[in-house]
Amino acid sequence: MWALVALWGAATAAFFAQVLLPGDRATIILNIRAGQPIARTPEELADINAAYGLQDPVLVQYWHYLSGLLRGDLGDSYQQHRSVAAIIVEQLAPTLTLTLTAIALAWAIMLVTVVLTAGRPRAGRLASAVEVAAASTPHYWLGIVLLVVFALQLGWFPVVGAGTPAALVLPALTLAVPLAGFLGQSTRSAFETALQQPFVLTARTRGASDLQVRVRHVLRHSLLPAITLSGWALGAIISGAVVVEAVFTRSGIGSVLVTAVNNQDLPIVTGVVVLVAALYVVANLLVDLLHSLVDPRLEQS
Amino acid sequence: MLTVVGIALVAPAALATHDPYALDLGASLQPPGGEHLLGTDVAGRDLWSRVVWGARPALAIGVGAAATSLVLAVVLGVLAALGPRLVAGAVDRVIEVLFSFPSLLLALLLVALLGPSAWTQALAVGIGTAPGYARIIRGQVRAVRSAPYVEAAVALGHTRARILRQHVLPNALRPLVAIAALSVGQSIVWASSLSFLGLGVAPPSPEWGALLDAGRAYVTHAWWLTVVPGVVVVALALAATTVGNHLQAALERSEA
Amino acid sequence: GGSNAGGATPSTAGGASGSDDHIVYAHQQEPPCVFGGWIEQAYLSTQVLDALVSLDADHRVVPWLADSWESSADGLTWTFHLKDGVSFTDGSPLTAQAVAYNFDYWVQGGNSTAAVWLAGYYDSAEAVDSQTLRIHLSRPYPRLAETLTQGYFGIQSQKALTERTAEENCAAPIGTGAFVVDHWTRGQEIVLTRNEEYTSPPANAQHTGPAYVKTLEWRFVPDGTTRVSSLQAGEVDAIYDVPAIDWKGLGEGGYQQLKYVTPGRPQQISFTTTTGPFTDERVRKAFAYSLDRKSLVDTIGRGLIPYEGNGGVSQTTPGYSQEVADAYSFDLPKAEELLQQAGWTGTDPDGVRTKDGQRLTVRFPYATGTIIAADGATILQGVAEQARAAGFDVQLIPVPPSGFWSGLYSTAEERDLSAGYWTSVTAGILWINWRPTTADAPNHNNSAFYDDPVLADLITRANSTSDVAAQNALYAQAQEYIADHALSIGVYDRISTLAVSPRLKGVWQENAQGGPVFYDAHFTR
Amino acid sequence: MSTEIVPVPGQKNGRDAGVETQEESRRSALGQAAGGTATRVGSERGEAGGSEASGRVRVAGLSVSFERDGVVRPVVHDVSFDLGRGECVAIVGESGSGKSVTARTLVGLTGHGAVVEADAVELDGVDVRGFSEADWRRTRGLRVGFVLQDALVSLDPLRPVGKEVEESLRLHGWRDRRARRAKAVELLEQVGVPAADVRARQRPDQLSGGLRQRALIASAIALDPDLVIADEPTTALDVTVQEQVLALLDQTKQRGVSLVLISHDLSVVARLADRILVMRAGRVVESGTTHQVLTDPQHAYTKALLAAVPGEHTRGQRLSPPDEDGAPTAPAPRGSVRPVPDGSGEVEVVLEATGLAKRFSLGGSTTLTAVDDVSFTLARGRTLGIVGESGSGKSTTARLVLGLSAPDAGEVELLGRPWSVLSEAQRRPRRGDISVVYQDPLSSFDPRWTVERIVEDALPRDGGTGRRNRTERRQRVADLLQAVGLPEGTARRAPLRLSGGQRQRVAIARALASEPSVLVLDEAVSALDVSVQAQVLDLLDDLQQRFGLSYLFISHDLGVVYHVSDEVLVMKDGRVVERGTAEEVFERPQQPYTRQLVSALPRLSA
Ligand SMILES: Nc1ncnc2c1ncn2[C@@H]1O[C@H](COP(=O)(O)OP(=O)(O)OP(=O)(O)O)[C@@H](O)[C@H]1O
Ligand SMILES: Nc1ncnc2c1ncn2[C@@H]1O[C@H](COP(=O)(O)OP(=O)(O)OP(=O)(O)O)[C@@H](O)[C@H]1O
Ligand SMILES: [Mg+2]
Ligand SMILES: [Mg+2]
Repeated sequence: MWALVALWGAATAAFFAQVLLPGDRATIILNIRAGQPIARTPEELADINAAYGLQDPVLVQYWHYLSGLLRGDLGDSYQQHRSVAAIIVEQLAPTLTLTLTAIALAWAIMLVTVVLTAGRPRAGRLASAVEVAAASTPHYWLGIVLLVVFALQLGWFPVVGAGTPAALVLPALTLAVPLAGFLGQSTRSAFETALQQPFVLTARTRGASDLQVRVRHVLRHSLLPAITLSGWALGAIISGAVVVEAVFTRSGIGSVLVTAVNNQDLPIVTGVVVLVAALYVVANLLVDLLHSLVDPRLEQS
Repeated sequence: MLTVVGIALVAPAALATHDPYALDLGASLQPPGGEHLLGTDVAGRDLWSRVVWGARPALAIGVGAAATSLVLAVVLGVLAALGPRLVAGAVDRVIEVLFSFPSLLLALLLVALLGPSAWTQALAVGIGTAPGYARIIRGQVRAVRSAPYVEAAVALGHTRARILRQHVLPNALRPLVAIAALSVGQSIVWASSLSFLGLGVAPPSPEWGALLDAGRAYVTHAWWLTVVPGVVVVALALAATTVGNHLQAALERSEA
Repeated sequence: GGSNAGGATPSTAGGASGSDDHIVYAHQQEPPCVFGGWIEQAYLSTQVLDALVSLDADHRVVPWLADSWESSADGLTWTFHLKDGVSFTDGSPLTAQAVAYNFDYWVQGGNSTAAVWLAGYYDSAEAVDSQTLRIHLSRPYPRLAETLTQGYFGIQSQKALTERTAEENCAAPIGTGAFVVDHWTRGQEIVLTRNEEYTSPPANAQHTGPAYVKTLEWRFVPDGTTRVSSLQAGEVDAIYDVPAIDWKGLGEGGYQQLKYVTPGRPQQISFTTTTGPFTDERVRKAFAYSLDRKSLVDTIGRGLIPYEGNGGVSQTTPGYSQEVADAYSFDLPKAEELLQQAGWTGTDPDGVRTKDGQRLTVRFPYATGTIIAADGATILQGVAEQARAAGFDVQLIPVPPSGFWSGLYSTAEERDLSAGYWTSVTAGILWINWRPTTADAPNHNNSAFYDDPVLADLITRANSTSDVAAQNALYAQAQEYIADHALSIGVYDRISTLAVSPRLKGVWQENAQGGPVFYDAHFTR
Repeated sequence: MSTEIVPVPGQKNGRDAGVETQEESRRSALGQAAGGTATRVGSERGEAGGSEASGRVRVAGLSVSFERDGVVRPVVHDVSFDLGRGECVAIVGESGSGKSVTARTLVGLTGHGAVVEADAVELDGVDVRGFSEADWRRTRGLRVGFVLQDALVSLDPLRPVGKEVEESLRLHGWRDRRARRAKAVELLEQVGVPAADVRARQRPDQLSGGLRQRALIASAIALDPDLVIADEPTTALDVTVQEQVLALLDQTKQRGVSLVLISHDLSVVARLADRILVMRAGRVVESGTTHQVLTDPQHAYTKALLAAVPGEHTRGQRLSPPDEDGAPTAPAPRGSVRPVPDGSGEVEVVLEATGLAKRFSLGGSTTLTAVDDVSFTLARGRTLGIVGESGSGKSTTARLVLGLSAPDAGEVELLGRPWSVLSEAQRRPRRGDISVVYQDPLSSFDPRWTVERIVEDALPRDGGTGRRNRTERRQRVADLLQAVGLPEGTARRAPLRLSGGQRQRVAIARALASEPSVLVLDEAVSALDVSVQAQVLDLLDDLQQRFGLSYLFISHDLGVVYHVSDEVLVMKDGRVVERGTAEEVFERPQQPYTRQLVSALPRLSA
């Protein structure tokens, strides 16, 4: 239920934010089609206004938009002459692939470092500092550095090689490293708390080794914050993806969004917002599911 | 590190060796060393001096964004946790909607509305990061609200307002100090991402994000233009985070 | 860089894709449609659509879909004789009827840029017979043929235009061209395949028959460094828009370099003449004198970007005046003197000149990411910095694309300076940029807001003069007029550059707008 | 033999290279020892020994200190003891005396930063001082079972208890999952877990404390070790459950397993131990057979410890020696019937509950009746004890009485006037008449506040806020702190830095600040050590005498309730199952449930 409210809220916010933007939308549509930023005469604009109903009162436009949304119709792009749904469906796959790979990579990095270093005085402090640094690294900077070092200088990965798995490595790593820093930070503190728990000692008295205890007992107790964060990360894909897609010249929702905002292609913008809101809903469901899998106690409450 | 930043903020002229804006067309793209400590950009401007002068706008954005974000977060978080049922419910939804709204889109829209500037950046980053903090604060307030010491205060016969003022708010907002420091660092990182997308401060301002963006075109020829501002941004974010952690630890110790 | 210079490694049999039939080309910007009024679209259209005529390297109009053409004595009627036996790729034949339909389609909203070029001249088009097209003009337009060589005038199948959806015509217009749009992966690439039945290359092409390569992968790689790197890594065979900083290195690395200086309006700065400090001609001149434009452009342009002093047209435009280009060379004392004369006598603590307590602040909005690229932005920063020495406080205002397209900062009240270019095959661009605004026809392209009958008269007369030398003389006079009144000063020329792998031969730039042509391209062993 | 360092797992204590070589030789000695489940190392094989052949455990001159940030803090000094097969040695002593540290050292898990020195630490004659981590892993669980303190949190809360029991098996070579599972269920049955196959699939939070403790024991004895170390196996358990656990350990002992039993409560270990070690501040102050120690304690500390156990025999007596902790010297021992300070001889009812009921919704339509038709009266200057097992509704009753939650039925009257029916605003001015002390004082204090602020906050508000008023209030706080026997400097300290007993005193001072008539004490002494508990109970008694307070005293500890109460309510499943004077209830219980409870009451006897 709240999911629907969130969807509606996000869509509405996006719609009105766009409507508030300066400039006449019909003019913009024409200007972009012509590549010249100039004022237009009413005759020039009449066709466009009629085609997209831009002269209707805002509330009427909003109503059209909402009722379209209810029918699952996100409208047509002003510039691409295509349905927004088609554009999104087409661009979602590369972005999702990127994000999911990045989350998986981040988890792998985080798990290894946390399990091996948490609670150890020197290694732990060092790893923690590295995590903070990683978490504070801007995506695009990391991306550029990775691109220059591994693609340009060393030539290990393709520079643009769209679509190939090898081309996914650097972009995913770019998103993964800061995320791993975040995940590591929150997991580490939970991990260290869990390490202090009496049941850890119990396991040790049974003859479990330190590593066994860390992997089999402690880890599970420290996963909840990281899962929550990952849910957020899944939803926050757009912001990260925009940058990474720009640096690595990948297609995807991020670049579609930037172009659409630049072009004031309202149907696309609102469509993407609805999509992201929907992703959040899905991510939240997944997070809840994982939470109760990791901590069955949560299921009852 | 912090002293250098401090000086750069108060008296950049003391640290800078050159005018950060002065062109020196004869000294285009000089590598670090010699007259130019950290090299020059394509127009021959001294990078070190630009980085020094850039600390002010960069930090202004960081602090401005952190302040915006925290004020918003406190208002939303406290309302969502303590407001009358209807209000709390509504604010709760607002937080979730904001949270699910792509923050970058928000920034794009704000920039489109207000034009690119330091203020826009601070506002965009502030609003973008507020929902996350609002959630933390909401959780804190809720946790504190049901803490045994709050019940103890009820049992002592204190009024709601007094309990709120004496116990709930101070304790719930205590982690804010640390969060604030963290958020300054994160905001700078965020803001520099916006600059990268061309939504930043107007050039020729030496704001760090803008420097980074400008250096990108020369990354294979003049690495220093990318590496230096990048390292500076990371270092400052790191410093802010470390300060935040220490503050938090100090707070906890003062309790213990 | 340049490690892969000297050609492909043995494992690479052909192009970047590893095949001899496949070219991978990295372009900078992705347009919303293949056909349209933006130059990015013209570049793409040229691969898919043939135009009536083409421009050769000597700036002569040569046959393409039209074998020959002539204009009537009064200049009001143009007749084009179309090639025989040409078919659109949807099977429908190329007829005069179809071409006439295209003309009407353009002016009725199908292509707003084409419409701008024809506006005021075009009256109607008729098919005399199946292969003879007649265009009726309302006024003489001696340079019509040159104009029609631009990519905006690619001929599409009438059948496709009338029967298919806007979406289909946007993504894959149907022409008679050497390539056909196979598919478009948005955000990534457009894949074009060879038109096996191709019979209508322009007269300035190097061969006849179908193109040499089977497929052309037109990738979109916005970042310059990435484009260069992918070329060096052998991932692509050719790139567009080489960053100035990389130009020299690529040349030394053995890559073929193609550079085309676009005719038309150069990247120039126009003064707002109706309001603000630049209403005073002396202040405009002072600004011009305060700048050392040449060293700025030479340094930042790294020898690739040509300095352009002429604010009217670029050096490759017919009728270009070198004299105008040489005016206003850097002279700071003169600038200061002029400002003094204009009453800007005071100086505030920041070194900004004042007059009656008012600072000499000028607003300079420019469109980031669209009209002004990274190099351009740096040059503008240099301009601002140089003008500061004379006491100008230049406030650069980057305008994001959404604001730019919506016409933000487009009025005289909002700006004192503006920058921009406009590609054109003829100096006729002057008419578009300087035509005065009239009550029934406002000219929003007049970026200096300068309505002057003398200048307008010069340009109109030039436009209607069919003798080329006489026409060019009139155009030169117009440029001088612009310079004399310091209405606009040139900064640098817009260029179109290509870097091509040493193994890929036969790539050339068409001469109307500098777009790459892959019809003759082929790999060598 | 010179003292050496026993390597502590988790940190390599490579102080000298000698340790390494030592380790090598130990490993080879233990190679045989840990060879397989079937072979056990007899003492005769213990090459490194030089010990008595029959000894299961030999500890001699054990000292442990902890090093942190360069500061070395000794916590155990020169502890020595021997333990034979099938024997039980009990280590008793107050909190922090080093019992757990000693026990953990026996399995090489002393802790981070521990420096262990000993003349001998032998298990079955094998010197463990040079054990490598691998040696230890083969020892733990297999040869030594360990039941940790804090039974309630010593099982992984996210895993079914069956899995926890299985883990012991898995770690020691049981590869077959099915066999492991079957064995785990069998073990749970063995320790008396009913419906073991169902329980095995449940997580600790779904089990009662007693079941959790048993599961923990099951995992400790899974591989039939020769030695079981049980650290406080019965704290936080209801008496009945405590009795069952002790019986279980007794069975284990009967099977020939040696037992190290740790407790702070002499009465608990009395049942099982053959010998008792009394520790204080890291040293053994007294040791001997159980009989010796209980009947003829030599050391003053042992005597005090014995005296501090509340129960039947202590009624009307002080529990703690008068000089402890600066507590005010007690009045003379009092008689079993207390004087009513009123003096009129008439009983004044200060608190009356009639037909209280409280239901909780458990989600959906299921409700839980936590309190059901509870009625009682409390007279001025008297103590009403409420006992009952966990979850019987004691705390819920307390909250109803305090007006912190509204009853679904019934009514509470305070000082003869309606109380529970009032609105919170109406109640507020009268809240000073009743106050509360909880089990965990710390969480009931605002963490930012000093003791002074905490107590001052509870003082009744009176008009002016001038400076004079301020100093007066300060003085009042100082008086209160003094009244509860807190040393002078306490006022400015943060509660976190106080000991448990001191904290509880602060809580009591705060409760007294409003000069209440009724004090509700919900498990107010349950978290305290016997000796500290004794002090607090004495203090409460003093205060009652001085101020004529009435106590509603809630505890699951029968001994404590017996000690303090004039009248007693026994609760079960939200209902009062028995009521009467303390003597009636404890000496002549009528209900079977009460009888069962009382029979489990530990008594001091050898
Ligand atoms: N890992 C450790 N690091 C530092 N000090 C410790 C550590 N473990 C125990 N101590 C200290 O050693 C002393 C003895 O602790 P121990 O746990 O043995 O007490 P105990 O007798 O078991 O008390 P209790 O009855 O409260 O369990 C205490 O002062 C304690 O603070
Ligand atoms: N707020 C609540 N919501 C739901 N159930 C509750 C709530 N408070 C108490 N209960 C339930 O009511 C019953 C009685 O709880 P109560 O805390 O009064 O028991 P108790 O006798 O104090 O037990 P203990 O000795 O463990 O403290 C328990 O089953 C408990 O789970
Ligand atoms: Mg202990
Ligand atoms: Mg309770």
